Amino acid sequence: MQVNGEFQPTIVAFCCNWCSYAGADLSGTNRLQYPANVKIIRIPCSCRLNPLFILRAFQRGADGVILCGCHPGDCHYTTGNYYARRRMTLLFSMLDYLGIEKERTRVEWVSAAEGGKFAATMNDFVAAVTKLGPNRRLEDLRCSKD
Amino acid sequence: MQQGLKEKAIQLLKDKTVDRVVGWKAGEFFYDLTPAVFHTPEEIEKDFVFSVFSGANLSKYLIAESRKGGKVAAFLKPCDTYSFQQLLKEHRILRENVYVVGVQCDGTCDIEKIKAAGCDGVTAVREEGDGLVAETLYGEHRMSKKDALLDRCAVCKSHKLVVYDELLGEQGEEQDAGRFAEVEKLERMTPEERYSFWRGELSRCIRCNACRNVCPACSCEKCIFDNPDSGARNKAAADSFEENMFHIIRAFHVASRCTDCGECSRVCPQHIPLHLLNRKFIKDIDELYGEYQAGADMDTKPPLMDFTKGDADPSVVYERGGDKA
Amino acid sequence: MQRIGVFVCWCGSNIAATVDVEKVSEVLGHEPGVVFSTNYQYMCSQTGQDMIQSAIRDYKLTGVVICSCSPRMHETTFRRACEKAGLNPYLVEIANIREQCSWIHKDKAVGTEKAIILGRAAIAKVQLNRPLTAGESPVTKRALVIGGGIAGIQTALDIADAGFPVDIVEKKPTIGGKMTQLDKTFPTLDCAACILTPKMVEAAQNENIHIYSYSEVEAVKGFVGNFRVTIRKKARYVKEDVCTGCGLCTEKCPQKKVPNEFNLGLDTRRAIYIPFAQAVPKVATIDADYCRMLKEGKCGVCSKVCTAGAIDYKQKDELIEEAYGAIVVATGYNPIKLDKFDEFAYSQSPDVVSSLEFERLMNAAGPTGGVLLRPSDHTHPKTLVFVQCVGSRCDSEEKGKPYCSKICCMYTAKHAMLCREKYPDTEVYVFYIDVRTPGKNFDEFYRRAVEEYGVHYIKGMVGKVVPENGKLKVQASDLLDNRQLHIDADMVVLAAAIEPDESARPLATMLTASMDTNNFFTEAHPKLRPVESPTAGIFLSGACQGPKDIPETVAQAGAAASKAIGLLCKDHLTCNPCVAEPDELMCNGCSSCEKVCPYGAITYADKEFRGPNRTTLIRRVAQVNPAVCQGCGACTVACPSGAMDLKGFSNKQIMAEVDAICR
Amino acid sequence: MKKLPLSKIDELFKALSAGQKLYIPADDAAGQAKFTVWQEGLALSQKLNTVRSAKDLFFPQVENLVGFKVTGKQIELIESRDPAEPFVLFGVRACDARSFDILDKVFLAEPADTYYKARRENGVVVTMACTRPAETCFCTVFGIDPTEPAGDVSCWMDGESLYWQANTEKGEKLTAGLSMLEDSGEEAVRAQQEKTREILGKLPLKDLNLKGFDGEHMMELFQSPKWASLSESCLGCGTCTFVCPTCQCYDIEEFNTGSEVKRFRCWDSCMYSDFTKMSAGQPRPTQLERFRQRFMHKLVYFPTNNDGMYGCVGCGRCLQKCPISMNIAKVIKTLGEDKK
Repeated sequence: MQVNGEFQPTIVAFCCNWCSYAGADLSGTNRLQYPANVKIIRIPCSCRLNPLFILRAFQRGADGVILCGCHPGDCHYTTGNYYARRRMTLLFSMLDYLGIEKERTRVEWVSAAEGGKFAATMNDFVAAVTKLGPNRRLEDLRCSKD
Repeated sequence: MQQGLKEKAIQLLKDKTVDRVVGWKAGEFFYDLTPAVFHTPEEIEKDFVFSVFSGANLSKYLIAESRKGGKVAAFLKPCDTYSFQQLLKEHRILRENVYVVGVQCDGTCDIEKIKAAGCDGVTAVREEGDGLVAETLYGEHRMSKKDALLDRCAVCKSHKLVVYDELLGEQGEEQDAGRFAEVEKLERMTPEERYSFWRGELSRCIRCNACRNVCPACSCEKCIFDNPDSGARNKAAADSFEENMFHIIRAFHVASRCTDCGECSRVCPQHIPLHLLNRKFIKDIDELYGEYQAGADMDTKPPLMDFTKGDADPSVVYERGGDKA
Repeated sequence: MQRIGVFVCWCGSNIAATVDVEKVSEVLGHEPGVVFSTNYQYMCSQTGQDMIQSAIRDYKLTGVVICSCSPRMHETTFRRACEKAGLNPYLVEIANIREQCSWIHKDKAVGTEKAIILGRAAIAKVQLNRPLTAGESPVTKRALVIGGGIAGIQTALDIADAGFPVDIVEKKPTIGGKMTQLDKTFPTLDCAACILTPKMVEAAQNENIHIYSYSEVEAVKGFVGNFRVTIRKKARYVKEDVCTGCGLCTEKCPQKKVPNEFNLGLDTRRAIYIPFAQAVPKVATIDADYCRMLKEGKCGVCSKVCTAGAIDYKQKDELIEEAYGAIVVATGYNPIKLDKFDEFAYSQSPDVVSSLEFERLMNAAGPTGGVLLRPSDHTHPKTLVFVQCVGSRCDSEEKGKPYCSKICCMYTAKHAMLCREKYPDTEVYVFYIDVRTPGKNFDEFYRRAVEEYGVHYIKGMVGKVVPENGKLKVQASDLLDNRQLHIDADMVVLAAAIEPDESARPLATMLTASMDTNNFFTEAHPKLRPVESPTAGIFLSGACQGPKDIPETVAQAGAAASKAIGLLCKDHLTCNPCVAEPDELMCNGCSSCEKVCPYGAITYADKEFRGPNRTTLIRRVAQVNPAVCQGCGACTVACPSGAMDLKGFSNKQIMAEVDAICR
Repeated sequence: MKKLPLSKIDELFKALSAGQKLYIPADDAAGQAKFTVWQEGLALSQKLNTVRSAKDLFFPQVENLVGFKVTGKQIELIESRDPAEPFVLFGVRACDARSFDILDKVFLAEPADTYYKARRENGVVVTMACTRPAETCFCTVFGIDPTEPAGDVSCWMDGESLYWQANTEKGEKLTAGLSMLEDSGEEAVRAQQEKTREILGKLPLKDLNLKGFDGEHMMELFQSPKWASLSESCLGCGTCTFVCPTCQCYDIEEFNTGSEVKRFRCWDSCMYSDFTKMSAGQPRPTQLERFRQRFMHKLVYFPTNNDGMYGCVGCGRCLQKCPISMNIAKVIKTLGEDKK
């Protein structure tokens, strides 16, 4: 999306309900700033994230997609993030293989106590995606806004 | 070889071991064999063919055939047995209704390669020594069998028959013909090069679904791409995104279940090297989670349905990912 | 047609200061499907809730979106409010415009725009929400405790005291476990038997407790509140209810050469035996591997001498099926086998013993009647060497264990102390890597061993033990003084690492309870749910979850009991309605979902479906047990055909949110 | 008849692409022929025919029909059909040329399909005679002469020259602007046709017998038990349909971009399990019925409704591309056996 001439990436952040979503809340409670480009979608566990959702986001105009879940070993459902870890590793590797900028996708483990880490992660991710510019390689021209 | 198979098929029908036989049926030409179900010794005598053009992997037909009542015999080549066993593992085939005859194979041929080699109007091919002689409307044409092999057979992964009730010919060994070379070549490219390579390939896709419908791993009751409720349904690639989407998700859905049988590339009318997508997943899995061959056994967990606490973090992609140029 | 109401909360100035709430409610009011939109100072207040409730009635709302603080804060509040007004609580969605918007943005324009987008996402989702009702499943008010050691006994007693029937399954002929073999207990040095045996008797006499001794769990079906367990009662060839435990048979049995496992093979017993005097139940058991009657069909002495007529050579294993609401695992531990540690000459010299064997040698009820004698020549050992961490904190996997066995430091201090106390003329050396003494009065205890009892603690490992004409030549290094030591010892005692009982792994599979790589049961949460298994209704007691000493074990046993009691108190379990739901028409029955389910909530059934042209066909399809499913969603992604979906977080709902955010 | 030395063919292409798009068969990355927009340096393919037929140019796989925008509670219509521009389609074989007649019967019959009509009117078809037919060719069975292709302009090519023959007004108009063409006799062409016809005489499928594929045998064919074995190994993919020059079934779908709903049409295949699926279910529940539908349509229903014109042109694409090598030739032979 272009806002007065300068590129504003659209970022979708999938957060697991138990750790990362709470971490996001905490960074709010602590008034830790991160760009409004980031919009959070709450999912029960990182293992709920279907690769379809990531592609869907890119199709609909997202420039970056990030998944946040409990630290490995701390999953509320004990094993969810282990599966998510393998799935995302392989998916990201495949996107890279197809020549899609690998910096557009990321996974971070953020606990409910890591409000600071959540904000820092988002700041960093938004900066990285802004540097890349708009998503062209995985966009659907029918949905493009410019 | 062919005679042996015929005799076996006839014997199995005669002694009532089976009621039906799944094999390859003669076509209009020497090369256009069709998978078929034979019911009588007469049909076998008349139409059963096993040749270098018996490329079709028959295992997927057994999903339906094994449920039709009675017992069915199937002739499976080494690579087909992997698909068969993977389907057993997924409870898609009723094992007790299938009699598997394992047949050894030294590679099947690609008629389109033969034609591309200048044999247009080809009417017959005979093996002479290690070469092939093609008779065409415009005269004879020689070529080495190697150049006629299907891509997948040129880098055959295994001559081992992993499951069978009876074996015709020798049991074989797993092979290492460097089937990942092409993947590595792509990995060495820059992202830009890879992007334009895949755009070029995938933009030829006509979404005929041949790759999906022939794939033994794609045996879903209903594919999400056909299902209006999946949110992913699309009948034709209305946008380059949908070309990418279909092939990424298809590869992901079969990842760690795909045995690398190569049927997808064999049947693609547009010659898109789809197996390079599946092989990328296989290569990553081998490198990140330990060597794994789908269909090689009945009990190991597919890597995508398994984990270890020490698995690599997705960020590993940033270091090890392509762009090694 | 959807009729959605949108309620934007100011949260005083928390939201209103950086988000133009007027504008947000105005813009969202124009979203398709929205029929009512408003904003108010405190939506969570009674007035706010009344506002929502009357809107639900007046506008016949089919869905409610509340733009407010985090759902983690007030989702329940608003769901309850809507339920009171007759709207299904799961038709409510929260747009988090405080924690994730107003509090992290300064610019009002930016905040307002984002709030609108978050609101749209919530509206897009609620369009697809379905009313959900939490299911209920009844609870069988009976508990099963697997393992009859101190952990199992304590758990059973606590549950029984709360008034619930509880069964103990113990694979040995008697309950009591490892503790029965111990001599004294640290740090108080009171005798193990004296504190344990009363508990064993108590368990036996408690009418709420039933003990299945010499029995094992054969199969486990069902789920939390409704387990069905098959127990194999092994044939002991003695009628339990008839045997008086007089012990006459155990004296008359001609087969004397049976190694006595209770004394770890340091002496022998008969083929028919009672493990020890205070065994519970005090009933004889015939060891079928040694009984001549059972093997060769001749002998029969025991039945002749048994006045009660309790002997029954024809007895068979018996399978009992029982229903339970909760299961407590208390399978305990064993010292590892020491055959891989030949540098310590364990297999070469009988005078090299494990700590547990040493317990027996010191025990008044032990093979030597509590007099410390060398197993080889029954002489008093003068020099004893204790080696710590044998197989613990070990980097070679095939040899030992990576973890600290935790109890060795303390019982070795105890052993050393007891030697010096009983036999002041002995020299006692302890070789250690570290001495770990966290725990009440533990370090004091250890210091007494050093300061009052003059035990020689040497930091360093023993390299080699060589039996040489009656002595044990111990080569060791003293890391502090950095010198090599050569000690001629009479006895060497090895503090063997402890490992979970070998029955744990197959049991975990039956229970679909998860285990770590060392075969210890894993807890639902390492910090917050330490006595529950991730599998609902399975609780963990004692060393099966990790190395523990007696007080810790008893504490955890109590905790596990109270968790089980909490469960058994309920008549019904209400299940989280946001669970996985398979579409049988789409399901391939491929088991992908089952493989990733951490709870064993997915099973398969062969179902008949209508095929083409009036045919019917049988297909294997997944079934989710809503009482067991916790709603993580792992299965929904593993499922290639998309047949498995998650209620409340369905594929369509999440994609709708994505679309709304990206549009 | 006019001619042009092959050395000058780029000149011709340049001229043809002036003020309009020129499509010629060129080899793609996989070495197969595809109709491609000509630009400097693009070489004419030597392949006998393209994988995707020429129908794509008049009836593309995906085509926007119209759009809708919803603002608040208002709906507005958005004209989104692609602008019809003139183009030249060069190198069409006789079989594909015939396919246009078949498609016309479907799309130009009243009420005419304006999207197709616009493309037909804007397209000039330049055909190319065959000289090296493949073993899979059987256009002659349908009375097509590959050495005498129809079209607005017919061309022949030998080692040195391209021969050019305008047949229609459109063709004349196109020819008028081509100064590089010089007049020529027909000898070379006739000679070449003779040679090609010899080959045609040797084609393995030249004697496919269509006797009895007509309305009066409809039920008999429809009820033939042979469909079961013919269709048993069909994968239900759309390959035959999508490479076929005469298949014309399409579906109309909508795509919601979030800000606009785009209505488009895309090819559909009667081989697909969901083809013409209705709320009541699938009218052709198994692959047998779907498979039968496709061939009954081409060989019986279509000719019955279009005074004997078959819905197949014998291009042989389905013979080459079917993953399991089942095809119309096998169907004709198997069902035909009963007729002889």
